[in-house]
Amino acid sequence: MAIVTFRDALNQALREEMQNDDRVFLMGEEVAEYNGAYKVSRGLLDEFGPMRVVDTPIAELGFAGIGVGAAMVGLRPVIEFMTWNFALLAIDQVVNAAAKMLYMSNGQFRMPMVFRGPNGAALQLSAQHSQAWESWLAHIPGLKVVTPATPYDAKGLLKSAIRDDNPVVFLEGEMLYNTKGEVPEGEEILIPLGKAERKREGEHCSIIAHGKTVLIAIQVADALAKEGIRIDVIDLRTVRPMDVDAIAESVKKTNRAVVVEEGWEVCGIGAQVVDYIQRECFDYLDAPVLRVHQADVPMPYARNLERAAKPDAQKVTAAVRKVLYQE
Amino acid sequence: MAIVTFRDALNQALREEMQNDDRVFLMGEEVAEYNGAYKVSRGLLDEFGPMRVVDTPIAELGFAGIGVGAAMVGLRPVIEFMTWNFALLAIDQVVNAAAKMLYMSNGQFRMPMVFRGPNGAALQLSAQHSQAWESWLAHIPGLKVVTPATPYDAKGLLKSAIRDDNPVVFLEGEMLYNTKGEVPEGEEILIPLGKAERKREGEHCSIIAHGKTVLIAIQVADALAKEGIRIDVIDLRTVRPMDVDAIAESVKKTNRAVVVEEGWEVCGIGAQVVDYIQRECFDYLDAPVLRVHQADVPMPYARNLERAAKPDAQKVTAAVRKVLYQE
Amino acid sequence: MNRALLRSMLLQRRFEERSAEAYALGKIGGFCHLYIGQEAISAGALSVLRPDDYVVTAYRDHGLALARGMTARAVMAELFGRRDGCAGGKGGSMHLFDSKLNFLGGHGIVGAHIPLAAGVAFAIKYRGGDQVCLCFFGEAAVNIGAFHEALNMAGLWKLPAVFIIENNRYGMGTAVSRAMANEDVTVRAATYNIPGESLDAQDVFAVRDAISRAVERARSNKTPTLLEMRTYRFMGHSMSDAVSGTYRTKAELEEEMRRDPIILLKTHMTGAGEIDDDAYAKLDDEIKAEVQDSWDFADASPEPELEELYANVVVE
Amino acid sequence: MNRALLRSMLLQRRFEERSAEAYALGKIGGFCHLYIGQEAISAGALSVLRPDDYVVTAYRDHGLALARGMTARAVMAELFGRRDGCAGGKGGSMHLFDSKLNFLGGHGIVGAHIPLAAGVAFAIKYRGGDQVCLCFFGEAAVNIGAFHEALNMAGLWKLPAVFIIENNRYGMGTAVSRAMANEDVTVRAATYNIPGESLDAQDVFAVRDAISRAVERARSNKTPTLLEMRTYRFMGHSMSDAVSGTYRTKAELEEEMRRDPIILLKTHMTGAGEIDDDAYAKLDDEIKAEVQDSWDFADASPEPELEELYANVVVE
Ligand SMILES: Cc1ncc(C[n+]2csc(CCOP(=O)(O)OP(=O)(O)O)c2C)c(N)n1
Ligand SMILES: Cc1ncc(C[n+]2csc(CCOP(=O)(O)OP(=O)(O)O)c2C)c(N)n1
Ligand SMILES: [Mg+2]
Ligand SMILES: [Mg+2]
Repeated sequence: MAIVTFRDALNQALREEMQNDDRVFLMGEEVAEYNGAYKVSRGLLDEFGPMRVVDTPIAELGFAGIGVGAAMVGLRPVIEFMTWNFALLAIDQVVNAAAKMLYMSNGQFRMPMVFRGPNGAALQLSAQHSQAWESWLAHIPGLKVVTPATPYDAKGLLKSAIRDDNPVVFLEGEMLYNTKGEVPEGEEILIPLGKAERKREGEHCSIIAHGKTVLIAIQVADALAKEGIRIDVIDLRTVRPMDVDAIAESVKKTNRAVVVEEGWEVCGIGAQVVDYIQRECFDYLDAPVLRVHQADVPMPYARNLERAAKPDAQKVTAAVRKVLYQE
Repeated sequence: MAIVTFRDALNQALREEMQNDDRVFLMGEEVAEYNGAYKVSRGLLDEFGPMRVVDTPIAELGFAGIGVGAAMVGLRPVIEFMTWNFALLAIDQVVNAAAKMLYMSNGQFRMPMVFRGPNGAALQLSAQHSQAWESWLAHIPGLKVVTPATPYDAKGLLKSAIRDDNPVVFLEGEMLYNTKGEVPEGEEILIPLGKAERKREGEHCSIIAHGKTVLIAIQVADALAKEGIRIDVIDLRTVRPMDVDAIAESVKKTNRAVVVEEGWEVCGIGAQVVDYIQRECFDYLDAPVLRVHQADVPMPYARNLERAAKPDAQKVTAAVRKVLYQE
Repeated sequence: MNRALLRSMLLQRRFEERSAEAYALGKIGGFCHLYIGQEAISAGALSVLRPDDYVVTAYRDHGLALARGMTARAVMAELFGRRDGCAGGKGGSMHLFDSKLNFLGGHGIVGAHIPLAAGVAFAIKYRGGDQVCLCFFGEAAVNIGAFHEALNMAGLWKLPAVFIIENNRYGMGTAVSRAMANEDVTVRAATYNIPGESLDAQDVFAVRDAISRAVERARSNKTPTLLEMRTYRFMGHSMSDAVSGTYRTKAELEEEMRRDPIILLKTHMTGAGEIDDDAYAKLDDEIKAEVQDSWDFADASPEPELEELYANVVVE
Repeated sequence: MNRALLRSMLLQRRFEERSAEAYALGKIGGFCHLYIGQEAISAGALSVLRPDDYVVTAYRDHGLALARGMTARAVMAELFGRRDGCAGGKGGSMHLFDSKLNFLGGHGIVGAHIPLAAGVAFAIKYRGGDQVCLCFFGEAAVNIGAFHEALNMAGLWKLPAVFIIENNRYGMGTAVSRAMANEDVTVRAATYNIPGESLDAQDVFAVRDAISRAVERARSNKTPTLLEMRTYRFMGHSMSDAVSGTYRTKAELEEEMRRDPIILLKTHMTGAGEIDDDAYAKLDDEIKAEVQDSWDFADASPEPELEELYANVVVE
């Protein structure tokens, strides 16, 4: 099996879907001649030309809206935000136009489009460039919100997102682009949106994670396995709609859960997962569900402060021990 | 005691603070010559003149940023969004500039400013004009987020917000403007931000609410009291920082809770309240905490659909009965 | 042709008058922005279009929807929030849609639909078509970022769109001069390197002419255009706004109402012998009956089923 | 005076060269945008200001911070993420701040600080002061909505701000002509009804002159100005971007580097007998020592205390 990076898996997904369907186009800052700020679109301009791989001015609100307009009349835009930090400027188009058009028009205008780009903190990019927006986006009816953790999932989910007739928000962990994993060649990979996947099996505690933090969860599970603590790692993959059944099934088995996310605490994804768990598994829980998330502060620049602000294996391990009443 | 409307209570707060401190000014669309789209600023132009009560073009991003700039050099802007729906266009300034400036500058630049305006659904304003943004805003470190329910609280909290040295988001339920309540005259009302208030006392179940939904909670509590069901109504008043102690104290007494909000379910304020409760009161809970919120759909226009979409006394009562295992 | 223009304008006028009445009776709720006074723009502009062209506008959309060919029934039922409305009662006054007529809304956030129009025009060019997209918005929308970003890309990429400023001199209660550093639309067109023109839009022929030129440029050269249509709204901004008194004087209103676009057209047609008072009265009666019919139809149309609440949130 | 300009420009140059080195060594992290090639703008413009004037810029802020009088030590320590940095290590390269020098950042979202400058100018006018606010941004920021909204309000309300486009011909890898429908800045100034001027900003005297005129207009008439400073960046967009090869040719780069603003000034001064090679070398050595000192200082400065993580989120 081929080992490819997360970046190249996304590139494959884009290429294949653009080959399959000439209504699909990619638009955003530096996606064409520069091959993408993070090189996700490498080679696409050469293959598909400037009408289908379109460099824009710095105008997030404008080009997101151009995507919405093009989708209204049947194209299938993939709008790249250079990072989701800048997408705040375009969020009105995502929320008030894309997410609501189908409903307001009573089904007349579909929004077969994807908004994608890197999300979450990288390294030392400071407060304005280190934000994870999944809880905001998951809040909005009309959207689907996808957060892949592995190259395989990235490819299979992006292809499904492009084929979906709804506006899909696709969040790519900026730190994941260089990670590698198996992605079979010559095989159509399509992963349904809205389905979680168990990434490790265990019965002592569930860790529920998505995106980049799945890698932390796996790391913790593998380390604790050596102590005989077996963790069920549930990778949500899609945070809207969320696979409540998969969460409930896991927690009913393990009776304990830790929820991990990159974003801030208040009204985060973890809060919603906790809400589902206490409603679905109230009589099964042996301990309060704990959460691990970014410190409740804007991201600082200094290396040591940034490290202290981010969720990591140590913090997740501590939370697991706590729900196991081990500390 | 004087009975005044929520609108006039806000107007009093603005007037008093503008009289107290000439660094305070009000800026927004139609705030001056038109006396405010919702007449909150009635009479202020006449009293304070066009430099302190400033009509803007339709340019939410721009005038929010003007507020930030003015705050950086020591003025105390009150920025009115005609409604918070339009504030999505300015959210980058709220989140990336106002909320982070103090932190990024390591304390050098304070943001003594208020972003205020009507929030949440009114009547039949459809999908783009009927949104409640408190969970988004509560997510952001660096902000304070205030959601008054009564004229008294509106006045006391807005005065405190204007005096606060942090960027305060002040959310006024659009349906509350005409509601009336007691507001003593000739007395300085200052309510600390971050403190909840018990609006009804009871020991059978807690209802935790904020903003407009506090009125529903009170209505339900008063109706159920006739059946001998006594409800503890906790009005959060400020959703960031949230008064976790008040919530925990109430739930430890009642052992049951319902959380009500105007906004959508996923990652809503209620999810965060649930998270706090299950962490703080795990051994006290006799039933899962239930939530009442807007239906998970964009707001429809038709009267019957809109009614069905909104939280109301009937839905809250049903949730209370459910946590009491009465249905 | 002129009769068709007159009919369209009169239908819009009578429809809006009855909308105001229905609003007062509580049959229409929420925000309701009437088009009275601006009918020469919708009638003139859309008379130039082909069925496969596109139209997108803001919340002040009743007149344009009718001019594009939506039935009074479908629009009135939508305003009443009923099942037979053009959006099943889900959109309401500000969000009229008809995919069959390429009528793309009805949008409530000022300026936000301007990029949408650029996107539609992008799609036309992408597919190699020769349609155009007409985009209508108020003069106050010119001050918002979305206008600037969309116009720049339209100019840069040569997109077949016509951007139409309906300058009725006020954005809610704010006169143009209190909101815009420079009111000259030709400078603004130059900013984006596209043709621009300003015209008296109470004259339906002037509207037709300007739109014809712009549409032709878009079809054949993929050149966008920015047009300023100088008009006036005869009613308040929305139903809750007084017609005059606060931000504009009664005298100004009366002065402007003397240039009622319908009267201007009627006068012209009378002069040309195309219509007389009897024929006009007959047409008006016909139209009034049509509007009454739409009212009856809307009133009889049931509310949406409650299950509709959860329908069309996403495509399953 | 000319010596002070030369000193400022040379300090910025040497500082940035060492920043690049420190970045390669991993002492600086994250994004780091160097100012090399554009130093005549910062030096010329800020030489005109009074201490009570204000300066605000984007992420490419090292040169302006130094030109405004921040010490190399405070800036370098910030880049190193250390306790003695101008923002205690919390801001980093893109977010330099100094309240005592009225240096208002260092902002990372393209265009977002342009309204801030209008707000500062609003505050000046509010208080009846005669200060000005200088706002610097790249030419690519002109295409974003924030620019449009802020300039309109600045023009409308006559705010004492000078908006300075540092046109280095590329926004990341995008040449101006691929992003802007009309590159002519004078048209853009006219759009907002304010004076506008375009100039060769590799010539520090031209910068000084234009800024002097603009500042004078702002101080005495509260008139904003839009200036285009034609310049070139000699390095990549940020440390991860190649200096040339993808979006611009080596030949173009070399051509532009022949108009190095420091060499131009030195040549002028040499011609005027204000400096000779020895004096220049001596100045350069002095500056190199100063930058070395800032490096040593930054290197020795401790990391922030861990409790700092939770400090200054809100004012208690
Ligand atoms: C972004 C945004 N800000 C504010 C509003 C509230 N609002 C609705 S219409 C309007 C005035 C618009 O004036 P103009 O663009 O001239 O159009 P007109 O109503 O005159 O047709 C305002 C301020 C809004 N809908 N969207
Ligand atoms: C709103 C926004 N979009 C995109 C980016 C990413 N970005 C950072 S700098 C830059 C190019 C800006 O070019 P220009 O304004 O010309 O300034 P220069 O870097 O040339 O000094 C881009 C696209 C950003 N920071 N903010
Ligand atoms: Mg108008
Ligand atoms: Mg540039």
